[in-house]
Amino acid sequence: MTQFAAYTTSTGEAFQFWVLGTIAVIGALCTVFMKKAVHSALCLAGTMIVLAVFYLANGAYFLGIVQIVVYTGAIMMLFLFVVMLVGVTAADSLKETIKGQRWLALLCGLGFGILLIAGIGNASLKEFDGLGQANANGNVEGLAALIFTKYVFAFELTGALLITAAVGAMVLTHRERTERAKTQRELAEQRVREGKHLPPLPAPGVYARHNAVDIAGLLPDGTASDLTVSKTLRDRGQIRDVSAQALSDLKALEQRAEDRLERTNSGEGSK
Amino acid sequence: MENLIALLVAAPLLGAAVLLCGGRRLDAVGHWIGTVLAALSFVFGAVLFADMLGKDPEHREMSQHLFSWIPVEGFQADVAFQLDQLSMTFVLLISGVGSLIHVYSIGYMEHDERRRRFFGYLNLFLAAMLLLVLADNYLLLYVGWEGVGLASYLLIGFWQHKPSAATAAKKAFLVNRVGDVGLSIAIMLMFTTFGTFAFGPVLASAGDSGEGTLTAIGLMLLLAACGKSAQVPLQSWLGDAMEGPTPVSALIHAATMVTAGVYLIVRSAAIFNGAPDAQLVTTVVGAVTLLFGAIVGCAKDDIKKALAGSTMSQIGYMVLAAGLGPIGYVFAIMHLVTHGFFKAGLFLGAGSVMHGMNDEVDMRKYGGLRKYMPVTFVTFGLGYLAIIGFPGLSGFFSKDMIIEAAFAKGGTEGWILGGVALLGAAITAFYMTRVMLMTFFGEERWKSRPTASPEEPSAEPAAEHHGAHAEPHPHESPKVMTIPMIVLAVGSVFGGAFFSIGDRFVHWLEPVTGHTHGHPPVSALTVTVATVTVMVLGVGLAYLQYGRRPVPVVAPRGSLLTRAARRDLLQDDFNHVVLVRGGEHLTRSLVYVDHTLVDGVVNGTAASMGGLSGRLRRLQNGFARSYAVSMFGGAAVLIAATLLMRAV
Amino acid sequence: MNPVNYLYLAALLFTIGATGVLIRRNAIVVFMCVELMLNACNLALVAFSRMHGNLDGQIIAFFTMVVAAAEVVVGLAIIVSVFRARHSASVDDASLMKL
Amino acid sequence: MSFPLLTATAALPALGAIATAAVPAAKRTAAKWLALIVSLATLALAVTVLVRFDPGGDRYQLTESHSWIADFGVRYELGVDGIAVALIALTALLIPFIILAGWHDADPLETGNKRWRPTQGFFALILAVEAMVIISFEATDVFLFYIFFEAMLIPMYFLIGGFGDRAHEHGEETAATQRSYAAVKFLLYNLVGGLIMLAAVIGLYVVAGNFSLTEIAEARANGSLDMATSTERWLFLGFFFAFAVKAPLWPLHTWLPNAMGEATAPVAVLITAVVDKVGTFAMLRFCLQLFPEASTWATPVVLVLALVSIIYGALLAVGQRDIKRLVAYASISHFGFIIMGIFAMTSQGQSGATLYMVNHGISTAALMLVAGFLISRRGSRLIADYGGVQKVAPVLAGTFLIGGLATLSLPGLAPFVSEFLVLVGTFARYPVIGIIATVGIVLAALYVLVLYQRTMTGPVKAEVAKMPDLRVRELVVVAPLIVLLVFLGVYPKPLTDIVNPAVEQTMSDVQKKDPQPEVEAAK
Repeated sequence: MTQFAAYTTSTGEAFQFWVLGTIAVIGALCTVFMKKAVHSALCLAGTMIVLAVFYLANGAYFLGIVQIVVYTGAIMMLFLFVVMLVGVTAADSLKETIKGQRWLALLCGLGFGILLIAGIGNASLKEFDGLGQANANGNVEGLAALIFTKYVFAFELTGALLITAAVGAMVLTHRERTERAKTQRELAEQRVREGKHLPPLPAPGVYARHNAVDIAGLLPDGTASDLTVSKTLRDRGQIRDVSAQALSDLKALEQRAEDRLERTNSGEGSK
Repeated sequence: MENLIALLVAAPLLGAAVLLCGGRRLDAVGHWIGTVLAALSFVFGAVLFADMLGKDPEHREMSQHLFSWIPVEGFQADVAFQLDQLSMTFVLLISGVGSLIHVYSIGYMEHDERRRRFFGYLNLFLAAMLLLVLADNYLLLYVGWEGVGLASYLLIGFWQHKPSAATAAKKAFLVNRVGDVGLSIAIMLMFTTFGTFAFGPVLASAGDSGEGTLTAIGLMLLLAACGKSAQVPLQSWLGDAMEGPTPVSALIHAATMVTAGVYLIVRSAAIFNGAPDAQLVTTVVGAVTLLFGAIVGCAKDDIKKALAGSTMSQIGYMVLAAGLGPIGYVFAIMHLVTHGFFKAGLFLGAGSVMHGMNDEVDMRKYGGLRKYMPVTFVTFGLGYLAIIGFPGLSGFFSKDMIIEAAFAKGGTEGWILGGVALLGAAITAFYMTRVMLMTFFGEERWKSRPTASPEEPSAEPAAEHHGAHAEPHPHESPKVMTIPMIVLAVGSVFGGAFFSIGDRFVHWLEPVTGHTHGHPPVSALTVTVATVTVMVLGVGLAYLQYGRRPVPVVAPRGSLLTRAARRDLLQDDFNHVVLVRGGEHLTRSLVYVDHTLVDGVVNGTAASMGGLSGRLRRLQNGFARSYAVSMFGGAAVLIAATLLMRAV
Repeated sequence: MNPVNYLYLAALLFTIGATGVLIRRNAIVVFMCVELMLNACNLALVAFSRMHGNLDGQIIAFFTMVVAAAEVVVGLAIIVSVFRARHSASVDDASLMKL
Repeated sequence: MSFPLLTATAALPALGAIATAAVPAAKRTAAKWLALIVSLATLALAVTVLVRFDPGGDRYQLTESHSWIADFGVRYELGVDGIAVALIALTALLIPFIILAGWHDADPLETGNKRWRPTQGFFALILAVEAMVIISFEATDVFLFYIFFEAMLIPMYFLIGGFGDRAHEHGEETAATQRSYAAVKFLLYNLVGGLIMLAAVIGLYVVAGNFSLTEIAEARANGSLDMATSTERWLFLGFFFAFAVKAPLWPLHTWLPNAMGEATAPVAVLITAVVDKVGTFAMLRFCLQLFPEASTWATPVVLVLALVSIIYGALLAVGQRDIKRLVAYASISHFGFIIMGIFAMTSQGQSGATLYMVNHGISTAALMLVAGFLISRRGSRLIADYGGVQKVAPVLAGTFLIGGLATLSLPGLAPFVSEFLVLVGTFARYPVIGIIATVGIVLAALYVLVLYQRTMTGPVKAEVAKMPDLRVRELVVVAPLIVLLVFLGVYPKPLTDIVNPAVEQTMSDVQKKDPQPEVEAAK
């Protein structure tokens, strides 16, 4: 097996490579070209899982597992979490704003890729030792032996790095309150002073067909009032503009109700 | 006794320093301080002269070493004086005539509020001029040389508020500077040739050097002499220099400073003796100037400018004589001395006339003044007779000797030079008679002057005191002015005879300059007769033109030559067109070049860098993605480079 | 099949990821693309490890993962705080650095 | 260890600068007096250096040497030869006059702002420049020299850009624009020169292994340090370029007229009489000593450039309409003479060049400071705005004339001695160049006399009719300078005695002998 691995692999692995490799590439492309961040994240997760399989196939059992647990499990979930925070439904426009950026990017990518592949092709990588010997005592044990001897210093450093990163993330996202919080009374006074909307904000979905948070309530004249939607959604531009639809829905509802009433009436009448 | 030499220079220098730094509180006595110190210098000179006469003629040279001036490796310049017979002659002439003119100026400048300063400048001039003739090396001579130039500049431009005076002063200095360049190059040549520029060693070893070097030095010295002595082609400043007060014209631009060129040539006799080509050029310059000055003198109506032309012409004689070599040196100096007497006298006389005539300088507005100014008339007349070479008077002896020596040069040159000198004598007689007749004889044209007298641009400022518009009342000048004139007249009458009888002057100077007796192709008597004949011819011609006929108040148009001569034979026009205009264009275009080209290259570089970075700045659009593209592209290029390196 | 193909795949994924970084404006997606690039590298490292028959490549890949994790944590924190301040996750909006 | 006299001479004005800058805003006059006293004390120290210096002694005297950046062989090494002593004395001499002449140049226009202290800044900057210039003259370590050579740009930049003439013929706004243009131009030119020099300094270190002038020069002389010909030439060019910008040599000169035109007269004097001298001094000290072969190699080109500077500067001076720019172009012409004298490679030329540096400093100071007094009275730098000043202010006109006459090197005044030595020295080796250079003499007379004629003579213009004559303070500034001009013109021996041995050593560095006269004159 070891000898064999020196220049080729089993047919099974080849089959697996071609199938999963294609999936990985497709996943990667989808990551790049999907409009919604959440789709991108899911595609990326797919690619990562494929890669985990490849790790396993390459004898890196520990990494394969870690890839799934840490990457796909933790990091990608973190991504998804942030995506949710930022707005899951917001779709990016893929229209380019910087002049020439896309073409330059594609050109560079193409050139880079070709050069990279040419470089690999150029390199004399005929030797293929295989990991049989290295993994003889088990992959994890082998890694551990290396990590805690040869790479112990780097390992310690990564530990420090992780802690620092954790602290950093906390510092970055944590907002220190610099002034005393305003009391209810002060807020009320401020509202009076500014002459703005004095009563409490209306609840969303008032007079609407449903009371979803992202749907503006309707004023008595039938127009939507943005005030009814929470500020975060407003800022994100995620207000679902329902006034027209709601009205038509309302009309349809009335129509239906009338129809039924008529039917009932006629029914009654026919009866 | 040697220690007195420095005092010769020191006395007037002290006067200059005291008068110029002393300020207003010396105004009342300034002129006396100046005069006394000038006279003191003359007294020192006289004492030294008496001492010198008492010595053996071969050992009369005295020297005084003051201090080492510029000691640099291989280059020693000392402040040291040398007083020999040649210097002595000059010392007496300068301090003597200088003192007389100081006295005269007391009267002449009486009404000028800046009289103290005037005397300070005069003293400065005396100091510089004495330094010039007493220096024992060329570099110190150069100091005196430029010093007199400065004094001349200050005095010509004394009435600075007149733009014409300021311009004339500047012109004089500049033209002199051109000559000075010649002197400095000559000194440099001496330094590289002989390793020194002290008179003694240079002149003693002049013979050891090649003729080419000597010719070069000689020509450069001649250039210097041309500048200082107003010889063609650097003569243009002298006429304008008449803007200065008349005593200045008498002292500096007639008697002393302008003859410094002759001194230089005679002093450098050893060099010229070894350079026949330079001598030839010198004689040609002298001859040309002689005629040039004479012709200009005939056409000028301004009495001072006419006399200036005459000065130029007479110095031409001297330069001609100096160029003749050992046969002429002594006569050059002799004519220089006699010329110093009679020309100074003539100028002082002219000043006296102007003093009595509300500073009018146009001879056409004079006439018949002999009745009003008898003393001036007589002294001026004696000077006149001396300059035209009336037999027995000083000019007769000295000029005759020069003409003789010119003939004695031999060959065709001798004939040409002698002929030119003779012709010059005739013209001299003509223009001087013209001056004489127009000024002192004939009808009194100043009376017929229209009341609204044209304000001459060159009218001297003392006119303000007299009232320029009033009809002049000619009157004799005060004693303080006439006495110097009388003294000078005596000198111009008897000087020549005193020097010539028994060849006194020749014997006096011979140890310094050397002397060879020339043998003219015709007898000396023939030359003398010829000289007197042409003189009489000139006088007669002038009498016919100006004595017999009334002189028009407004100058007639005149012939082409007259008109050209009025404009200094168009030399100024040439200068103006070629040098002044050309220079203006050159400097203006250079200013443009400096601004646009030299500066432009730099500014252009800066601007293109600015433009380039302005364009590059657009790459810095602030979009991280753009930067990322360039990073990525850079990475691609790096890979490409690595691959290429591997491939190669 | 020659295992070098893994390297080609890694190169391809890396290039795709890099292009994505350049093209996408949404910071989160850009970040994902960076992750993709890192993963491509890891794949290459693992393949190298196999080629050379030692585990050093895997160690490096492991460290890469750690660093990637730290980076994601900090990066996402930055994105969140930028989003809070500017109400946008577009990298183009943070172009204040230009003159 | 003896008292570090050289360090003290440089440190005193530096400390004075700090102290002056720290004077409170309200005590403006105290700052002026402080600066003046410090500069006078520095002068006293400089005179001590002059006295302690023994012309017949070692080449470098009063030396101090301390390790500074040991890793790179940079040492704090000071030492003076005759040339440096003369220039230190010149610097220390001129600064009190500059301070006194600029007494009111930096008075604030309105005194409302309590923290506004331009006066303190002005005088502190002048003292700072003095300190840096003095230490540049003293440094015998190339790196040390380089640092101060460059650092003096900073105070100069502020002096040029920050303080202009109070009145300006084009109004305050234009003046400010032109001033900052001039300051930036000054800075950029000199920085470019300095950067190129920095490369050469590093190159020298790479070749020689240390920065010590004495060590390198010695090693060069006894052959233990061998430089490839091309290396030496490149290094020479690097050094020379910086010095030629500073000097300034045509065609690198255009910053000077701007800087001198826009700065106040005392600062202009500081530029041309003091700071620029570092350039010519450094040519003599560094270029010739460190790179003798390359200096000989470059001589023809340098001489031609110097010649062009002489003629070109003089011609442009003739064409100027602005008094200060005229003086600036005249200075360019004079710097041409200095550089010509240095590269003529004769004793006379180099002695003359050194004397020229001193004399030019004094004569330009005299002319420029009087010009500054004149300008401050009328509020215009244009020649055409003046006329007939002589009648109104005779003392001013007289001193102006003497300054001008010194500029045209009239015999009897100091510059003549040096100019003639330079000409003779050049002529001895390069007759044609020497002869062409004499044209510069005529042109000098032209620009000086034209300037004098247009400003001082002629009818009195209405604007100058009320012009006061020189005040006592101004007279105190000008009179000593004039006395010095006359004294050094008549008796330059004290100066030549100091300078000559140093010049002889430089001559032996470049292994040149004076040309011998054709004929051994009979003594």
